Amino acid sequence: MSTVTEYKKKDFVSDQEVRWCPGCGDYAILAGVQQVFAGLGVAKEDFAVISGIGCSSRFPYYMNTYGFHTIHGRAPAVASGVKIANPELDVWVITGDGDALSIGGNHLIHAMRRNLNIKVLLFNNRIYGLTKGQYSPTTSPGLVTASSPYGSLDQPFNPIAVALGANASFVARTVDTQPKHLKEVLKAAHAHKGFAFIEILQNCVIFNDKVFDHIVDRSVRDDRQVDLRDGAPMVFGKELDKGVRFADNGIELCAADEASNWDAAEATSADAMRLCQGSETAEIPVPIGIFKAIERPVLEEEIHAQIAATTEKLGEGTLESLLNAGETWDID
Amino acid sequence: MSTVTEYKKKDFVSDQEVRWCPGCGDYAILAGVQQVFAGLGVAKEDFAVISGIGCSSRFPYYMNTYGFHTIHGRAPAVASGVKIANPELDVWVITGDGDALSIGGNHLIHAMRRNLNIKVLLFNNRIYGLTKGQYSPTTSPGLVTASSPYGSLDQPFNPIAVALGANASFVARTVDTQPKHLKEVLKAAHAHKGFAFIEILQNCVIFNDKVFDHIVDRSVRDDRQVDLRDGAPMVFGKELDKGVRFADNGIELCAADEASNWDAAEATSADAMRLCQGSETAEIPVPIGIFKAIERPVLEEEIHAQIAATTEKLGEGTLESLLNAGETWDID
Amino acid sequence: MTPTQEIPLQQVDDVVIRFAGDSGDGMQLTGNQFTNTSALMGNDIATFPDYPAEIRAPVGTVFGVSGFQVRFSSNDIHTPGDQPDVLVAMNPAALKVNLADLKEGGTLIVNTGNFGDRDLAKAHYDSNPLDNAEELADKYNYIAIDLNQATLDAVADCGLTNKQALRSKNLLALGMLYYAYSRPFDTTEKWLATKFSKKPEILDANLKALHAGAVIAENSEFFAIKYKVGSAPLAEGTYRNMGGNAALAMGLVAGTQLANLNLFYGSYPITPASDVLHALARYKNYGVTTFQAEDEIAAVCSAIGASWAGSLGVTGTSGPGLALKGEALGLSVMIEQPLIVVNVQRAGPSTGMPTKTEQSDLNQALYGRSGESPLPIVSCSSPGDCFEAAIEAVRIAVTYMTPVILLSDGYIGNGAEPFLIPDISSLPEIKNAFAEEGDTRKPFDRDPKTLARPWIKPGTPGLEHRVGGLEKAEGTGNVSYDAENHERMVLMREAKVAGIADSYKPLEVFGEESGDLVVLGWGSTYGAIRSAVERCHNKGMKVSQVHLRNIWPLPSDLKDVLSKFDKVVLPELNRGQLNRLIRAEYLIDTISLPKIQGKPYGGAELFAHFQKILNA
Amino acid sequence: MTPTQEIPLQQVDDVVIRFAGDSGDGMQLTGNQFTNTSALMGNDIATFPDYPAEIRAPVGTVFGVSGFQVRFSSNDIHTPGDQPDVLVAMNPAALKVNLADLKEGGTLIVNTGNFGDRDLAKAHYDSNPLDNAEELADKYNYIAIDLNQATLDAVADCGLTNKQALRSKNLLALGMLYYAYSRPFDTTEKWLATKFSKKPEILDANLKALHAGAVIAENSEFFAIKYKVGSAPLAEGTYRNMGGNAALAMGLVAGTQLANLNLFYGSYPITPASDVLHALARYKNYGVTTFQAEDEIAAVCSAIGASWAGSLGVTGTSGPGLALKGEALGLSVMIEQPLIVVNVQRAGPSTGMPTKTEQSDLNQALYGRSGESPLPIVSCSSPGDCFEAAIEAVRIAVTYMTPVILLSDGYIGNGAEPFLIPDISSLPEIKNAFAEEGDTRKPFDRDPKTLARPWIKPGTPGLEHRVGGLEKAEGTGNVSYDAENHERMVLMREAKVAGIADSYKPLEVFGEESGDLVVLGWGSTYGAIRSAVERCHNKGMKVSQVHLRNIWPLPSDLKDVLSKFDKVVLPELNRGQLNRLIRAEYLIDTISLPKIQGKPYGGAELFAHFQKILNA
Ligand SMILES: Cc1ncc(C[n+]2csc(CCOP(=O)(O)OP(=O)(O)O)c2C)c(N)n1
Ligand SMILES: Cc1ncc(C[n+]2csc(CCOP(=O)(O)OP(=O)(O)O)c2C)c(N)n1
Ligand code: SF4
Ligand code: SF4
Ligand SMILES: [Mg+2]
Ligand SMILES: [Mg+2]
Repeated sequence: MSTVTEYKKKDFVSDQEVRWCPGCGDYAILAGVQQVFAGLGVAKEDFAVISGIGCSSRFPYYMNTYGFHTIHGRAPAVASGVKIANPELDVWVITGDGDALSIGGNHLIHAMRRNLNIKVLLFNNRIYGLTKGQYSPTTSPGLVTASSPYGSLDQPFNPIAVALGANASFVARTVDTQPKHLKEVLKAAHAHKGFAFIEILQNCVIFNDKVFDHIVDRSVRDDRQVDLRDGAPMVFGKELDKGVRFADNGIELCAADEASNWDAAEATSADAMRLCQGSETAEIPVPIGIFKAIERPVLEEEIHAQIAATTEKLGEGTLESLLNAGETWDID
Repeated sequence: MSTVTEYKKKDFVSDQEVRWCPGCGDYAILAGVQQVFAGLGVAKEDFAVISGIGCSSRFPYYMNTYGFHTIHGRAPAVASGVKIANPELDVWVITGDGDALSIGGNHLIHAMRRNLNIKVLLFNNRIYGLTKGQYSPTTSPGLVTASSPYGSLDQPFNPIAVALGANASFVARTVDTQPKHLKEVLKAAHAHKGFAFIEILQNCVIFNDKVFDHIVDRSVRDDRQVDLRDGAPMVFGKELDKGVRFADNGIELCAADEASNWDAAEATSADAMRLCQGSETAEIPVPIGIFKAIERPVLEEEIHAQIAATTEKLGEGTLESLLNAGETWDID
Repeated sequence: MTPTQEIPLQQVDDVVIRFAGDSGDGMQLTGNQFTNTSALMGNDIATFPDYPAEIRAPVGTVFGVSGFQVRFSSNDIHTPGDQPDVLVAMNPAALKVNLADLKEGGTLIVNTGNFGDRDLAKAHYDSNPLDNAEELADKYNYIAIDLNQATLDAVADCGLTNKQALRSKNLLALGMLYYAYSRPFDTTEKWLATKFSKKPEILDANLKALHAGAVIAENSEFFAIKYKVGSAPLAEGTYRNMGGNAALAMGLVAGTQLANLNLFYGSYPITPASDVLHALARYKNYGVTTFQAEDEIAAVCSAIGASWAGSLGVTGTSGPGLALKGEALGLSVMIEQPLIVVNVQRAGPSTGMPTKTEQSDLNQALYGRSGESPLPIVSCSSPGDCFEAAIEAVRIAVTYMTPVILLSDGYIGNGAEPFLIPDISSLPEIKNAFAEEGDTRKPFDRDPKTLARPWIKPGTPGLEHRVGGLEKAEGTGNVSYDAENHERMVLMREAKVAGIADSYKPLEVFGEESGDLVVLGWGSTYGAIRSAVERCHNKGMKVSQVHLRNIWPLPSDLKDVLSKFDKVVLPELNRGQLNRLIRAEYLIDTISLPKIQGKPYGGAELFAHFQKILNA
Repeated sequence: MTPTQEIPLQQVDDVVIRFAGDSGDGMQLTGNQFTNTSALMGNDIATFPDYPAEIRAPVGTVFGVSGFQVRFSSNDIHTPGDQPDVLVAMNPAALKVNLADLKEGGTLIVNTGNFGDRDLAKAHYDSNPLDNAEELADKYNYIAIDLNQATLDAVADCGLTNKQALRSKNLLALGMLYYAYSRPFDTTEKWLATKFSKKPEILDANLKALHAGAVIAENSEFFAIKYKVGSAPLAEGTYRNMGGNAALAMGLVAGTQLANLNLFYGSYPITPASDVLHALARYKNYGVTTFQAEDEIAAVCSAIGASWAGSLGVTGTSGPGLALKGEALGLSVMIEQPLIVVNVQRAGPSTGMPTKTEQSDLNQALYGRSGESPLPIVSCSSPGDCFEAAIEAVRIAVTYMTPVILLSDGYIGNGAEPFLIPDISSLPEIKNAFAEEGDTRKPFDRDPKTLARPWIKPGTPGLEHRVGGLEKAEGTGNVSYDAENHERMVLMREAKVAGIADSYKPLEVFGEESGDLVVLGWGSTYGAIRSAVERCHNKGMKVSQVHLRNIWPLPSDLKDVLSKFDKVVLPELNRGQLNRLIRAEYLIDTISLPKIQGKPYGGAELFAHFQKILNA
């Protein structure tokens, strides 16, 4: 593909009017992605941004790249076809908690399992935005919504745990309103060879306003989040003076210098599993950052290698060889 | 529901001819289930056995209970409706690795998340049997099948890990040819209040013969399996003289008396996650038994409690009250 | 504070008002208030909400315009009207989108407070359209008023921020129209009091704005005449204002009550069907369970499971969701158990225009499954009619042990009209035929009249058996690959569905039994066709109307009824889907009137078509 | 060891043999060997494999019977024949299921070695049907032989266990028939040598059994006459034996080669379509990628993605799987990109009878999507014809930028016939119209002739744009909720598909251009109709045949062609789905001949129908 001149963020801004509610967390994510794309050294025409249906899934319209606003829940399946057909494309999937985890759950976990080199950004606002506010598979029990007038009864998924169970090779979490962290995580995802899953905590001002405030609000953020960085100790707090460590097969708070080192490459993801499922209201901080990053075979590479090997062995097929294969006889 | 006289296995044998291949592992599972059902103290008419499509999914025809052979992948969704509509039924889902994890993956993980009191038996033969032998989402890479003439490239799911990621409240594994273990696990699943997921390693003599022999063959079984029992040490070997323990966030072999105790109730399932993903060919034995058993709210109970509470508050609705609710006016 | 009357009061029959503004301007709410007030005054009413796909599109954009049209009348009316008599435009975008529809000589109320340069730019106006005030005044009763400022003034002492205060401007506009059309305030006052019971300062501001609107209207003499619209000659009885989706939900509940069944509604949200889920979720004390499934397939499958377990399983969706349910519908046809699939249609194909209406899923309802899988189709003709149609769907599903598709659409689902609360005794009897312990019928034995099989639910001792999607042997229901059995079963399922037509009431013809033209319609075109046909009658044209409640199987008397007219015309909000069916069935050279613009037919529009056809 | 000829050798034209036994008895393999050998001898051939749903049903059961019928002829034939001349029944169940079909006077070979009490019980025989040997001998050339024992004897010195040895009994039966019909052994010998190259003792046993069969047949004088079937008057050229699913796969590959595209096949296994996936998985050196998706939805979506990325996306399935693809097909209609959906139909509804054939998905193909979503439908008429049909599907998809449904069915998918290898120069040109950097067309600008939009693939600099399932503005393809635009786009998509008919070759009428009766067919009924019509011609009846390659849009000359006949009859393996379409389109009072038994029409059966219709 072509070589790339430096881009500016604005090169990735399309001519379409943005149609999210004023104050929606999606704006910040859009800006972050546009900035990151500008700096990846990838030619603009080589980005393929693919989404399902939902507020979040309108994203491709606002990106001045190739974009495909598919149907509800199916973006990972479409993206799989795109990536296998043309591995040179830089394929990004934009999806919501309903799109990805409700109707699209199966495609998502299968894409994770197969480890295609695709990046999936899940905008988790714990609600169905576009259809006007029904509870989603990440909604906390008790929430009164349009479809749960007496309070939702469903137990939610933990998106990170689902991804670990499905053996996604890169699993991370970031926040709409933390642009620096967001961009770092996106860059790491891009650098990862294989499937990358990024949960982005996103605020829906209309139907689930402030749902993450107890974790992400400026006033509590430093004490309520611990940023997982591979090989680094799990420290947090404004002064990075607090730590988290594994002990007795559990997690506990500790001083910064006693914090366990985070190992994102641990193959079974057991520790990631332990970390991601803490209570959001307990004193142990909520982990963001990179839960997992391991290398394993990338499907589209394997496919094309097998094609190459077979072609090498059998020779390139032609119409001639196609028609005349097998046992034939002549009538004359 | 009615009180129950003691049943014999034959009471659960239907009048339909069994149509599996001679030697298929499904026969042994059928016999085990019939025996277990006979002893559960549940009236015959209260069993609802529901399946998708596949060799395994023909199971309901052979059970002399109410049975529903639905469509491919959808049994958990049908079963959810059955259980919510009539919580008094004892609902069992029979499915295969293709049915449950390929086309039906999403329904399965959502049923797990919701924690309906349903028992799911997944017959894992790592192949699509009924459609004549294509690789499935549990097939090991490299296998030559009808649809992978040059070897399958897909990385498989680990069904136990998927279930842990989706937060199933009961997760177990057993083996077609180990009737005692099979029956114990089925009984434990039945005793569990909530969703129970049981992976059953099952041999398909036609398309994937002996795929589990390195784990389940009589000659290696004792050394290649460790049975997870809640609260008991993880020991194995013919003389139960070998053990497994957690160490340094990994797993290692040890003497029986140094084996770690197994805790199936650990809420984050981190240890279960670590255990379930070992290599099948390494020296650490493959765990069977109960990986996880925790209590959490059961959806159909919550639903009916909410209905009861609302009815208590608003009074039982009648046609009268239905029609005349809201603001009305008279024309005369 | 009721304004005194100084200006002339004129009686009119029929008024159409359209409120248009930003999604955030509260236009739906304003329209609903006007509707409820008018309904309680005894007017006949019809409404047409038309809102954008975006939840809250950026302020001032053309695609963010939200409209609500209400028609109120002293006559019996059938549509929300063609051209509005009054247009309220809260900003330039609203003006741009709606002005062309306003009747010449109608009243145009424009909120000049939102016509700054940025507002104009957002609506892609090059110059301010209000600059041509004279032109506007020539053409309309043009009322330019800064509603923003007026609202700020009116609520100045409520202690609100400007932003909060401005939220009441819709009520100020409403007050103006209440004045002009002599509406009482009490309904809206009561509603506000409940809604803002915990926010007294907001309540106060809203009340002040509402009354200020009336005062301004009076003092400014914006309206040269005040209008009065008498009450409509509706049938005697008790009424309530009823939206289509709410009526449909109520009909489903009523149907299950009549059949002595619990209702299980498995659904996945989708516009414009979600409101059925929302409505049913509130009926917990009526034996209703709602299950928000992970997708449409799980939704229909859960409903199939619930029916198997002995509830009435219902699922609801819109077009693309119906496509996903096709495979499971085949299963339902095969196992012959009650199931209702509600499809509130929207404009397709694919995601299409989700907030716009269409009737283009009829083909899918008829044929969107593999194999020969006939099932009955029932359709709703107006918001209130959704109630009766839903009961009919329940009757058929339960009586004939069959899945039923119930077709509504966004236009009637979101619309509203006065609903005459029926006598309970007038509702049909519906018998659920559960097999009891000791029943000796085999699972696929059939009722000789309906050809329905028994409904045997798990938990019934002694009747254990298996069902499934494979072809089954007559009687036992065991799996069968026998060639003749398959043909017999296909024919049996076909005959069972065909036989449902025997249970229909005779078709009603509106107008003469024979004539030059019969208009055959289905679904939401009912009102527009009725208006147009009434107009034809007024002009002495020999035009009649036949409107289908049951689309499949077609009524047995339909062919006969149609044959008495020279021409058969079918207006549809699609490319002629019913038309194709009628042609194939009866080999009549029908005239199709397709319209596929995401919006309903108007009465005048159809009248013009009919005239042209008759003159051709 | 070729048996010497002592008994008379008679020339016959046309022979039908049916092999029937347990699923494990190797009947499919035996049939295939007979087929290949006969094909290589220059006979025309047609086959009909008919196997159970069970992979390996318990031995000896009726539902476990596997059958393979092969017809070979010195004439040009079109079906695998109605009644077999020879039936080989390997066990009681096979006899039970098949005997009724055997022609009176035909040859019945029964393996008496499998008629023990347990075998009889498994087939639910109360008494041994062979006890009436005389009756059998009266009616048939009845050959009772213990094939088990004969095989054990024949391979006694191969060092096999009894169980292994018995596996060769099918070859012994084959040898008998090779003798009776004067077939050479070399094709089968070669095949065995390859297959068992690593198991010499098995190879040896099989060869011994094959030859022993011939010897036994000769020595026993089981056959009073030996037959010879001359080579058929097939067109000159090189032939290969070709199964339908294999031909379809080959056609897809050829089509993409012609269009200079890579082929991406996303599929989920389902009977009887899986073999297309299996075949394509072997074409890796032809630029073919196969992707076994997690379900049918993912399969079609991956294909849509691949097309977007610049490959030809194809997906394949059978009825219930097509239902699942409906929503995505709507998307494909909306974004107007090439896509092929192969549907190898099976008997429905629902899971139905997966291994039986039917043509009952035509309605679903036409209408199984929400909204107005027309797309072209191409159909295959015979196993070999699948090749050409697939190329036609590629041509239409690529030329018109549209999804195409390609209909085959289990009967032709699993059947086989000699296939004349075409001249490459006779294959159509197909032009892929990718937009290149610098192209100034907008994404939804259209080719004035085809109305196709440009194919712009990601990776092309400067042409970045967005597509999706929402309605789009003419030209730009940006999202549009505009009423008039929607109607224009709906009409445009309709017109584009309708215009495809302009590219068809003129219809061929087999028989006179006018007459008493025209038989209009589509798909796999081709052969049976052709046989029946040939028979009509032989009897001087004025019957002609028109068979559709393209079902939608219908050929523009079809109405005209049909109008030249008094009667139009449509035989279909469904309840009249094409019939309904033809009636709606042309308002002709057609005669539907529906058959829905999971099995194909026979020529004689149809001939009888035609005769009756003409005499009515
Ligand atoms: C097949 C189908 N079913 C349902 C819908 C309706 N629908 C559109 S978006 C959506 C959920 C959106 O939620 P989420 O993915 O969380 O996105 P958000 O709007 O919150 O960003 C639903 C149910 C649809 N478009 N298509
Ligand atoms: C919608 C649909 N797609 C595909 C199929 C074909 N099909 C039937 S069973 C099956 C897979 C069976 O595999 P598994 O669940 O592992 O069961 P097994 O036969 O191995 O027990 C498939 C693909 C189908 N019946 N329906
Ligand atoms: S509804 Fe919520 S998620 Fe959607 S655009 Fe508005 S704020 Fe954002
Ligand atoms: S194919 Fe395999 S799984 Fe299916 S019945 Fe036969 S042995 Fe069992
Ligand atoms: Mg969301
Ligand atoms: Mg399997």
